[in-house]
Amino acid sequence: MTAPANLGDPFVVELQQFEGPLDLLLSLIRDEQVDIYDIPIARIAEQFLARIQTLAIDQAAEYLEMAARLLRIKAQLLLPRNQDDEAWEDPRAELVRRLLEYQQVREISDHLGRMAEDRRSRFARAWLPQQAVEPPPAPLALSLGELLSAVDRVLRMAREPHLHDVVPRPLDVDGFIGTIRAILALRAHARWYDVIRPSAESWEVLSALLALLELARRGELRLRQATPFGSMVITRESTGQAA
Amino acid sequence: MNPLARLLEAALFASNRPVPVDELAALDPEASPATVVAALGEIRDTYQANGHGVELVELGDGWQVLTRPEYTDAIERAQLAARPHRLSGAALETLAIIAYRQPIGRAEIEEIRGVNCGAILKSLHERALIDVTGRGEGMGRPLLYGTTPLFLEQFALRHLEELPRADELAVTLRAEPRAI
Amino acid sequence: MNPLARLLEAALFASNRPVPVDELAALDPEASPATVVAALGEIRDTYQANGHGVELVELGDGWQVLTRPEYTDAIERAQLAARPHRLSGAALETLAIIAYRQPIGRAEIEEIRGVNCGAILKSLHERALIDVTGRGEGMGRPLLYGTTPLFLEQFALRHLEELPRADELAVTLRAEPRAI
Repeated sequence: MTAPANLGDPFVVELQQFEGPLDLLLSLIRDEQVDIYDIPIARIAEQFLARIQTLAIDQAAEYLEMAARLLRIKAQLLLPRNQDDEAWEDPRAELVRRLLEYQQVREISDHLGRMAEDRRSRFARAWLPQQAVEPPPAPLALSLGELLSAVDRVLRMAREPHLHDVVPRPLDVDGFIGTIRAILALRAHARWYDVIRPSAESWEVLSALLALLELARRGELRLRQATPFGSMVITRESTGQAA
Repeated sequence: MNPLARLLEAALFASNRPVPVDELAALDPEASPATVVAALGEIRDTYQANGHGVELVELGDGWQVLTRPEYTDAIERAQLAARPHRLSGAALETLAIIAYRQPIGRAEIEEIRGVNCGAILKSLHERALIDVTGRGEGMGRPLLYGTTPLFLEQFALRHLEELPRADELAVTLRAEPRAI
Repeated sequence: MNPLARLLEAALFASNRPVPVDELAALDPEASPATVVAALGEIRDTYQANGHGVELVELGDGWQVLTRPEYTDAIERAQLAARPHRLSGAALETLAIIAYRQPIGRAEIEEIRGVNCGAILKSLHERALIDVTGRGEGMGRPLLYGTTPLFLEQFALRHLEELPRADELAVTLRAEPRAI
C-alpha cells in the first residue's frame, strides 16, 4: 500500500484501497509508528482529516463519523482533570478496543485469503460423464418431531406482528453536530446524504435533523430547499465556527 | 509419470469436455502432437499397471478420463442403497410453513423466513413433498404451494388435520395474509 | 491398488464435490470407515509415489481429488478451465467476522468493520458462503448469519477449528484495554 506521491492528485483513488475508516486509521498508526495504546489523537486526527479531504459521496458518512469521533476525543483530552482522579477513563479506550478488534479481523481475513488462494489454484473434476444416469434421490428420513421443531424455529424466527415494545432510543444530537461541523470544515456546501448514510435508522435521521436545525439556529449554517421535497442544501455561514 | 503426462492428467481432469490432441499440445510450448500422444500412452499404461478405478479413453475427437464401467454400476447401486437423506433445517422450516399455511406463495414464505427460498422450493418440489395448487391474486398471479399425499405418507399422517395444532401457530402461521 | 481403493478412486472421480467418509463406506457393504480411511491413504500415496497431476485432499466434510497447483496456470492459459473470482477484501473481512462470531447479526458486523455491509452480506448469501441461522432478540428481531459447508470447501478447510485461534493471532484482544 504505497501512497501516491502526486500532490495534485486527490486522495479519492487512494481511499478506495481502504476497507473503511478503521482500516485508514490503522494504516495511519502504522505509518506514524505510534503506540496503539497511546495514540497522539491530535496528530492522527489531523492526518485523518487530511486524507479524507476529497471523499467520494457514498463513503462520506462513515469516514466523517470517524472524523467527528476523533475530534470529540481530542476535545475531551484537552479538558483539565485531577491527577489522582481514579474514576477518569481515557476517552481513547473505546477506540483502541475497536482498532484492536478490527486488526484481529484483518489478520483472520488475510489467513482466509491465503486459504482461498490455495483452493483457487486447484481444479475439481469439471466434466462428469455419468451425469446422464443420475440416480433418483435417496429416500427421505423424516419424523414428525423434526417437522414440529422446524415449526418452533419458524415461530421464533417469524417477525411478531404487533408485539413490539417501543424502546426510547436516546438521540445523539451532539454527535451529529460534530459530524456536520466536520463536514463544513472541509467544504462550504453539503447535502443531506453527506450527513447521514442512506440506511440510517430513524433515531439517526431525527438526531441529524435536530442537529441541523440547532446549528442553523446558532447561525453556523443555512438550510435551503429549492423545491418542495427537493434535496436540501446545507451551506456554511461565513461566521460559522470551524471544527 | 513424466512432467508432460502429469500436466495432461491434470488438464483432462479439470476440463469440462473431452480434449483433442492439438488442444492438449497447446498446454506446453515444448510439446508436439507426437510427444502428447506418447504421454497419453504413459497415462493409460500407468492406470492399467497400477490397478486404478479410472481409465483413459479416446472417444469422438478427444481424450477423457472415465471411471471403469464395473465401478460405475457399484456407484449407482450404492446411491440407490444410500442411507436415507435428511432434509436440511431450512427445507424443514419451509415445509412446515407450507404445511400450516397452504396454499401459500413464495413471497409470503420468504417474508416469514426472511431469506430467499427459490432453491428450497425447487428441491421440495422435485422430492414431490410439495406441489403447485393454484395461483394467487394480485401482481403476476404468483404460484401457490401446498403439501402432497407423499408428504402425509412421509410423516405417517392420514390427513393434514392430524398435524398438531399449537395455539400460537394460529396467530403467526394461520393469520390471514396481509392485504396488499 | 487394492479393490476398495479402486472403487473409491472411481467414486471420487465421479464427484465434483468432497465426498464424506460415510458416503464412501456405503459403496461397499463390507467396508468400514476404518478400511475406507486406509484405502484413501493408499490412493493418496499412489498419487504421490507415481507422480500424478492430481492429488487427494481432505476438505470440507469429505475427500476430493483436485489438480496440483503447479498446473493451474497452464490449464487456465489453454482455456480448459478457469479459476473462480477472487473474493474482495471486504468480503473476506465479513466472512472472517461471521466465521468467528456466528451466529451474528448485521449491526454487529457493521460495528466491527465500521462500514455498511448490506451489499456484501447479500452477495455472500447468494454465493452460498453464509446462511441465515436464526433471528436475534431485540428490536426488529435481526437476522443472524453463520457460515455454510461450502464456505469450508472453498477455503480448503476441514472444519472451523482449523482457523487460527485467538491466542495464535499476533494481536490478542484483551477483554479490557490496558490502563493508560
